[in-house]
Order: sequence, then C-alpha cells, then structure tokens
Amino acid sequence: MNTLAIHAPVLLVAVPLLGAFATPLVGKLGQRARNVFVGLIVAVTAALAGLLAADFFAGTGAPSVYVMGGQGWSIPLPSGMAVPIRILFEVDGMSAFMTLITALVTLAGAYFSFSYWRERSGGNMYFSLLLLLTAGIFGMELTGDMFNFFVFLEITSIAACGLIGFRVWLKRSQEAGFKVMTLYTLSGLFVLLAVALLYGQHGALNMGYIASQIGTLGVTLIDKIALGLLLTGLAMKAGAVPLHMWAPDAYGEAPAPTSAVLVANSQASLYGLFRVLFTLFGIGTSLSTNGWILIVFAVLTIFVGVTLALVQSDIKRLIAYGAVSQIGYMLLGVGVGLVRRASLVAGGASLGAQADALDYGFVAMQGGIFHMLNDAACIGLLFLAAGAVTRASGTRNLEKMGGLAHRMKWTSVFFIIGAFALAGVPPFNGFASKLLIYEASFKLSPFLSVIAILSSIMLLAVFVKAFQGAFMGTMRGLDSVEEAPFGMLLPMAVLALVVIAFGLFPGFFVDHIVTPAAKALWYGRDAYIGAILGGG
Amino acid sequence: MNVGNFPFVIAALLVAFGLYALLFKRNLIKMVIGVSLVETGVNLFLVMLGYRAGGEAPIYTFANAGQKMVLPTPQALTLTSIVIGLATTALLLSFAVFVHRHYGTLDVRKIKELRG
Amino acid sequence: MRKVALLVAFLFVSAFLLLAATSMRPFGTPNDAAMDDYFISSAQGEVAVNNVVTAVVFDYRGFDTLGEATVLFTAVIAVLSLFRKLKEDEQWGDER
Amino acid sequence: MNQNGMSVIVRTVTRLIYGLAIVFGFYVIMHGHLTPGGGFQGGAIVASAFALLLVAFGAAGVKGRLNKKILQSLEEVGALAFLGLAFAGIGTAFFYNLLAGSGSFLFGASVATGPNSGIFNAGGVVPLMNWAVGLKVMTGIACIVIVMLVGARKEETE
Repeated sequence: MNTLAIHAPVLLVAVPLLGAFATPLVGKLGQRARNVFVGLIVAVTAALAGLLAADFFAGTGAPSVYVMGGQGWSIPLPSGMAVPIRILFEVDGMSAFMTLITALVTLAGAYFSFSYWRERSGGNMYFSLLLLLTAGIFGMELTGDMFNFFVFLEITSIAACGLIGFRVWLKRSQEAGFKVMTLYTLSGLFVLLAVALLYGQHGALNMGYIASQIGTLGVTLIDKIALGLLLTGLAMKAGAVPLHMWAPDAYGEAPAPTSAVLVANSQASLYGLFRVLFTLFGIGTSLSTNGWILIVFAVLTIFVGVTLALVQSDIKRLIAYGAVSQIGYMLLGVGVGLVRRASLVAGGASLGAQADALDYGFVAMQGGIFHMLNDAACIGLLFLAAGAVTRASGTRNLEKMGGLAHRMKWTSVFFIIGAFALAGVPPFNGFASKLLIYEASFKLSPFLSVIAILSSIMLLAVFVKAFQGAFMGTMRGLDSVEEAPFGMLLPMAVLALVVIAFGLFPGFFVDHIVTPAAKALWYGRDAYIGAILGGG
Repeated sequence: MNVGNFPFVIAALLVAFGLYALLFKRNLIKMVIGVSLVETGVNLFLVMLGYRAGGEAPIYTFANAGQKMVLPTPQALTLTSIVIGLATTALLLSFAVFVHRHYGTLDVRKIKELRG
Repeated sequence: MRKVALLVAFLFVSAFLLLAATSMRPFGTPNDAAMDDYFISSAQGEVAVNNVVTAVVFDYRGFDTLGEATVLFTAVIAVLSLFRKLKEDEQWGDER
Repeated sequence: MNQNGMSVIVRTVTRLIYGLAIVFGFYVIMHGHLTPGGGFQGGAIVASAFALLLVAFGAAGVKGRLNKKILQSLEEVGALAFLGLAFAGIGTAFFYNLLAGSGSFLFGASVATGPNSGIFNAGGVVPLMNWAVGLKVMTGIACIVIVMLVGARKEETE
C-alpha cells in the first residue's frame, strides 16, 4: 500500500472539509475561481474514493484500520490495554462500497450545480453546505466509533436542512426545513441516547469493542433498549415508513442536485442501520426478530411509497415518493438476508461456506446492497432531469407541462432511462438488482415477492403517465423552453451511462464490488472485531 | 448516601417532557423548546454516566493527592453534544422566523401546504 | 385519530425511556472504566496537559472536536444563507 | 424596545461589563489545558459579551464595531487553522500531537505526573487548537446572533 492509499479514509473526510471551510474565502475572488476550486475538491474526493475502493477490492478483503493520532495510524490499542481509546476509521467491504456510491452522486450533483446555481444568490454558501454534506456522509460510512458516527450524522442533518431551506423565497421550502430539521434532530437524539446507554454499559465507544463485549457478555436489557433506539433513529433518518413523513418534503423542496445527494445521505443512515444489526448485534437470540422488523418496515415502505406516488402532481414529489419506495427494496433484500442468516446461525452452520454456495439469504443481501448503488444512480438521474425541466419551464406542476420533448430531447431521454431503471425494466440496472431480490424473497415467502413485483409495475405505470403528460403531446404555453445547457447534460449523461453499464454487465459488478460488501455483513463480523482487538 | 438510579429517572423524565412539548404543542417556538428539553435531558443523562462516587473533577492543577477522579470521556462527549444542540436550535429558530415571514403565523395547524 | 396515534407513540417511548433509566446500574458506579482510567493516568505523560478533559477533547478524541467545530460552522453557514441578501429576480414563489 | 437598544441602566452596566467578559473569555481560552474551560467555553463567553452589546445597543448601535463579513472570514480562518493543526501530524497519523513533550520552545515542555501547579508552556498542539476553536466559536456565535437579531427586527418593522 502506498502512502496515499493508507491515508485515503481520513482524507476522504478532510478534503471536503477543507473545501467547505475555504469555499467562502475563495468565493471572494469571483464565481469562476470558486467553481474551479469546488470542482477540483470534488474531483479529488471522488479520486480518493476510487483509490480507496480500488485498493480495498484488489486486496485480501480484510478490514483496514486508521487510528487518529497516537503512536501511528496502524496501532488501535495502546500497549497493555484491551480497549481502543482513540477514534478510528475502519474500512471493510461495505464501507468501501458506500463511499463509491457517495462519490458518484456527489460528483454528478456538484457539477450539475455549477450550471443550475449560476444565476442564483448565495452560491458560496450553497457549495460550502454541499461539501459539508458530502464530508458528513463519508464520515458516517467510514467511522468505527459510535459517538463519531453521531457527530457526522448531525453534520449531515444540519447541512441537509440548510440546503433544503436554501431557496428562502419558496414558502414550502421553509416549512419543509423546519419539519425535516425537527425530525432529523429527534432521530439524532435517539442515536445519541443509544450511544450513551452503550457507553454506560460497556465503558467504551468503539463499535468493534462494543460488538465483542456484546458477544462475550450476551445481550442485556440495556443493550436491547439501545438497539431499539438505534433502529428507530436510523430508520427515521433513512425515511422508512412509518417514519417517512420528512422524506418527500426534503427531496421535493431541496434544490434538485441536492435532492440527489440527500438520497446518498439516506443510504448512509441505512448503512448505519446495517452496521448496527450485523456487526454490533450480529449474534444473540433476537437476530430473526430484527430481520422480520426490517421486512415489515420494507413492505410498508414499498407499498406506501408507491401508493402515494400515484396521486402526486408535482414532478419532484413524485420522484421523492419513488425514492421512498426504493428504500423499501433495500430493506427487503437485507431483511430477508438477516432472517436467513439467523436461522443458519441457530443451526450452527458456517456462514462462509453458505456464501460461497450462494445461499438465497446471501443472494438477497447481494440484491439489496446492489440496489443501493443502482438506486443512487437512477434516482439521482431522475432528480437531475427534473431539475433541468423545472429550471427550463419554471413550474414543478406536471399538469402545466406538456410536449417538453420537442425542445428538450436529451433531458427527456435521460428522464425515461431513469424512470425505466427505477421501475426495473430489463436492460437497465434496476432490473438486475430487483431480480435478485424477487428471487430470494420468493424463497422466504412468496407474498413478499408478489408485493415487490406489483409495486414495481405500479411505479412503472406512474412514471410512464408522468412522462406522457410532461414530455409528450403538444407544447402548452411554454414557448421559451430551451434544452438544458451542456453543464447540466454532462452529469446526467454520466449517470445514464452508469445506469446502462450496470444494467448490461451486472455480473461483473456483482462479482467485484457487491459480493465483498455483502460478505462483509454476512460473515465479516469476526474480522471487523479482529482488526481492532487482534486475534479475531 | 445511596441514591440508586434515581438521577437517571430524572433525565428520562426530562426527555419525556420534551417529547410531550414537541408532539402536542401547536406553536413552532414551543416545539423548539421541546427539542431543546430533549437535548438537555440526553446531555444530563450523558454527563451523569461519568460520575464516580466521591470523585472530583479530572484536572491535576492543584488537585488533592490520591483523590479519585470522575470519568473524563462523558464530559468531553457532553461538550460536543451541547455545541451540536446550540447549532440545531439556531437553525430551527431561523426556520421559524422564515415560516412566520411566509405564513404570518406560528401555529402548525395553519401551516400545512405540505400534506400528502 | 392523529392525536391518539401521537399519544400512543408518546406513552410508548416514555415507558421505554423510564424502563431504560430504572434498569441502569446505580448512579456513581461505572461498569467498566478501563478507557477512562487510561485517560486519567496517562494524559499528563502523553499529552503533557493537566486538564484531562481537554486532553480527551483535543487529543484522544480530537476528531470528534473537529466534527463539532464543523457542526457549528455548518450552522453558521446555514443561518447566514437563510438571511442572505437575495437577487432582484429571485421572486417570491418562483419554483426554479 | 426602540431601535437604539435598551434603557440607560442596561447600557451603562454593559459598558462596564463587556470588556471584563471579553478578557475573562480570553483567559479561559488561554488556560484551557490547565484549568476548567477551553476553546469552546471561552469562545462562548466572548460571544456572550458580543451578544450583550447587541442587545443593549441594538444592531444599529454596534454597526461600526462588529462587522458581519469580517467575523465570518475570521470564523473560516479559525476552522482552517484547526484543520491545519490536525493535518500537521499526518506524517504519523491525522491528529497526531507532534509538539507534546518534544522539548520544542512552543508548548513542548513535559509535565510531572500527579497533582501539580501546572506548566503553561506544555501540551503541544492542544493550546493552539484551543485558540483556533476559541476564535471560531466566538466569531461564529456572534455571526448567528447578529444575523438573527437583524432578521427578526426586519420582521417586527414590516
């Protein structure tokens, strides 16, 4: 490993932070200088994420640790101690996978914003908040410390709400900002309370150490209460029904490129949820219960998300409810995996052998995790296309749009690609991951599979109707509409290429990126603890 | 004196009062006060975790020799959490100002453009 | 209907919290203080600081403090951005 | 409450107190590694002195003395300084305290273990970070208070 790859985890947080702190100062030099600076920071961040992922996926797959301060980055325990005392970052397959998603979405969102925000006020602060949001998401995905996770969660909450309320001239954005901030704070406080309970119980804050303590001492009542609080808080932050009230407002009222990054934010909370369920509480008797809780969340989320998408006439709220329903698919895949894993653990089977034989639980996990990447790409694409449309037409109301495809050819092509991918139509990426989820959940219970397939079909109908109304037909009084500028089309094109590439060659990506991530959750718990405490 | 875990119950009650204000009050400012109360309760709970019976503050400047010291970590965490609470409250109050500017009221029953 | 649901949620969460509080260990007797005893015994040797809390805040858990400073920075930027001066053409109600 | 602030009593007391509060805040920041306190607490004390000024004299009364743009720039400088100090140790690890006990003239002295009277010139980057955070917090909170006060005033007059 070279020096840059060693320091990549911490640089992934530190570089966007540097950018965020310096952006208002650089912005004094003018808009062009600021755009160059922000573009450079975002590109460097994405390159670091790529480096980290390439380094990890080419390696042995063992988790790597980066310790802040102390005698050196590789020494998690001081001599003679059994407790890690410093904050550390731990990169395993799942973290490396999540950083890739975040880097992709941020890259597209930030470059799209350069054109989107050109004639608007407050650009310096906008890009500063965007970089802070990115830094927070990376921190959540990489950290190995419970309290540090909470701190990054709060950074993303505040930055996200700043961005949601950024267009102060919109009545609804202020209402959404207040509502979302209240719920984000509440979810953050639930997480903090859980961290406090775990600290009181185990005297440490490191995830690996707490996991090993729970493994040796057994799950006590306090641990269970902490698990309940973490589940509630993180499910709320991820936007799972019945705690989803904030999600459509947040996605709908935020500026379009930010909505795309907010999806990555929700997925980071989902990552936290999976980390808690698989690593922290990966053993014990209540595993199966946790899995069924996830499945109930999932079915409700899919169903409610799609049903409410049916009645929307606002293009961004429509996509927002689509995004809510997709969170359900991820929860479904991983929930099925958790239930199956619980029964295997109870039966005393070796989890590693099951993964190599591609047990249906493992396939479900692959599907759920692969769907996170696909969802980020296609929802991101849809939000960007919607942003281009609203910017050109000046309205978000689908009933006032019509015939936009005559003027906005490329945007309409990108919108339909995103819509098909979201609904799981074959040549696109949504199909690849949803197929894995359908297959695997059918083996647990056909009912789950039927709900998932029916909801996908309904989602397709919703989006085809929206496309028909907004892009097809005759032009309706929107004569001044022009195609989006090149600066907006390029990020959309990149995301569309990703959508198509993942749809055409799913096998390659599943083998090289998704399987290590799924294995990290499926049987990586001992390795995760062993990387910190030694032995394993 | 043995107090059992009575202090923790006080912190839990504080959190519950905050939640009550957040859920059942109809004024945005009162809701912010509720959020603040929840934060205070959690901070109180956090800092109480560090107390060791008979301990003094973990600072060596002019300390008594051989004295037990309370745990330093919860104090550091509480400091962080207080600053986060300050940031949250500031942002929430700013949003309340702007909601009032747009809707002319702070009553949540009259602020409902975002339903469904 | 809404009020009943809220009341049920409130009572449920409160009961949960009280259960947590009553089943905690007694006040003033930490379960496991290995990490904190390490801080107390080695802050002066490693960080050369008399105030152990400051040693934890700025050295052992310095990264949290960076995050905390970032939270404050974020809040300042967010509040300033809400109260910023708008451009002429940014009309109230324009959805672009 | 008129545009110029509060009554004569409040303004006179403020004139007496605010300088003391600022000095006390700087003292708390400076001795963060020896006595209770530190960058956050001291910064908050200084910011409260600024807030007192604002409340007593009104936003118009302190216009020349507290400039929002300068405060914001100073806050960014503080944040960058903190990040820079964290970066300084990256040769060993991010956040490595490279000055502590090194014997360098800048905060490099070692400290005897056990209760003592404290050495000011010790702690490595900790006192420096205290200063960076103190600068950040005092200017940041002052910024928030100014902006919200002016914004809320606008509301009242409209």
